[in-house]
Amino acid sequence: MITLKYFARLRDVAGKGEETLDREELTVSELLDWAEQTYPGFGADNVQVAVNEDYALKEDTIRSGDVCAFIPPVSGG
Amino acid sequence: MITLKYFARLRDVAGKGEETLDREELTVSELLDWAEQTYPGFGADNVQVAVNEDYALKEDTIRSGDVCAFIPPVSGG
Amino acid sequence: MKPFEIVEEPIDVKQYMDYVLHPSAGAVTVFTGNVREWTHGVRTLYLSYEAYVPMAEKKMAEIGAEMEEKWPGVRVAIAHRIGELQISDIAVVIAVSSPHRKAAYEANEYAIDRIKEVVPIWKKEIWEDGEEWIGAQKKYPSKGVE
Amino acid sequence: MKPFEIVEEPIDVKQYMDYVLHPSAGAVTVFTGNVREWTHGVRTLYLSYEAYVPMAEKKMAEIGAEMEEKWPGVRVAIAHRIGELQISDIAVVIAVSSPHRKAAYEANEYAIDRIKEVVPIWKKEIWEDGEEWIGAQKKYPSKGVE
Repeated sequence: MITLKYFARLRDVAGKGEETLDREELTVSELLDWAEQTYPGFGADNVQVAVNEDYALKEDTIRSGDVCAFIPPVSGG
Repeated sequence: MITLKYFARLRDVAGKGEETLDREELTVSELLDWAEQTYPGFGADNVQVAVNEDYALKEDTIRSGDVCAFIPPVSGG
Repeated sequence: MKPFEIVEEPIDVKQYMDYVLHPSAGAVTVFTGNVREWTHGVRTLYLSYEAYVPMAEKKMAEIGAEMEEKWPGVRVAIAHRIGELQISDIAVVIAVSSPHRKAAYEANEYAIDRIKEVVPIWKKEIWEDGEEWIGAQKKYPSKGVE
Repeated sequence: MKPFEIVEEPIDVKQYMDYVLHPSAGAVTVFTGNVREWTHGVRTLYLSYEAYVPMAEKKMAEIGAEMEEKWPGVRVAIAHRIGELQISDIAVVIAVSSPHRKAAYEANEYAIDRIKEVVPIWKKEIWEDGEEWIGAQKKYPSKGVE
């Protein structure tokens, strides 16, 4: 089970702030593909993924128990 | 009558903060020479003169009624 | 008060300045980012900020560590407010102390640049005729703005 | 409170920040110069500042006018304290607001550089074993300092 978090524009697109995904293991790249297919207009090309609160690379592996956040372009400050 | 003001190190050297000089007219350069002769250790080479609250040039003329300040190197901030 | 924090209440600048001050500090610089009413002729009514709070605080602390490495002797505090902010409210405060002033200016500007790059915080602008989440991407054109 | 002033009481930073803030300001930078205890291994007990008050306030206002010309849209306030200051006390505060942050940083740093050049204010350092008026000139070697 992987926890997924959605923020800002992506929260609007997904219609939720958090959900769980019942997978044992997948790559960041595969997670982004899943999100793009699940939520029309997700715009995965411009989304980074944080795994357990650190930015992850596309080829990194996500495992059950991890907390993943979809990070659209930040605009703090 | 010209008013003279002394600050910081120059106040210590002159032993006063203010005095008047009974002259009708003199240049900034002449005023600095006068101070150098009057107060040993004045160090006029490193002193600027402000006339009526603006920095003056060596060749500027000071007239009776003016307020002159001897400005040693500033060290605010 | 924590030196790197996301807050929901109005930001009191003084406590961050006091935090970074110490007897060897000769200079303190503070930056505040404030909600601006007019941007390119468009009037903002208010802003709404959202953060991934634990990661945002972690990233701000990392920026602080980067600063202490680049400018030895600096001490840093950063806070960002989330929720609804009105015109002139402070969204972010960065306080930096240093023995000398040059590092205090440089490190402070470095901090805001890095915050805008890596800290997971998002701003939504609310205008009279619409609203939009702001981000670097331009795939989603502004609503109601020329 | 005047936007360019010499004061004898402790400096309250907030009132200068509030003065420069307005609805088009998206960034505020503040610099404070604080009394530092240790300089090159020598311990300062306290400082004493003196100013040619009317001229100092006039020169600070001129610096503010220079800033507004160089960085259109900035708003500026500067205060310098005189008298005896203890360790960590604020000697000078510079508050600058601007629509955007780059000008706020640049203008602020310009201000402190100019203050140190032209504003008739003098600092006397008091150490355990002596005291000296500080200035750019090096004709008068430090007392009690290596």
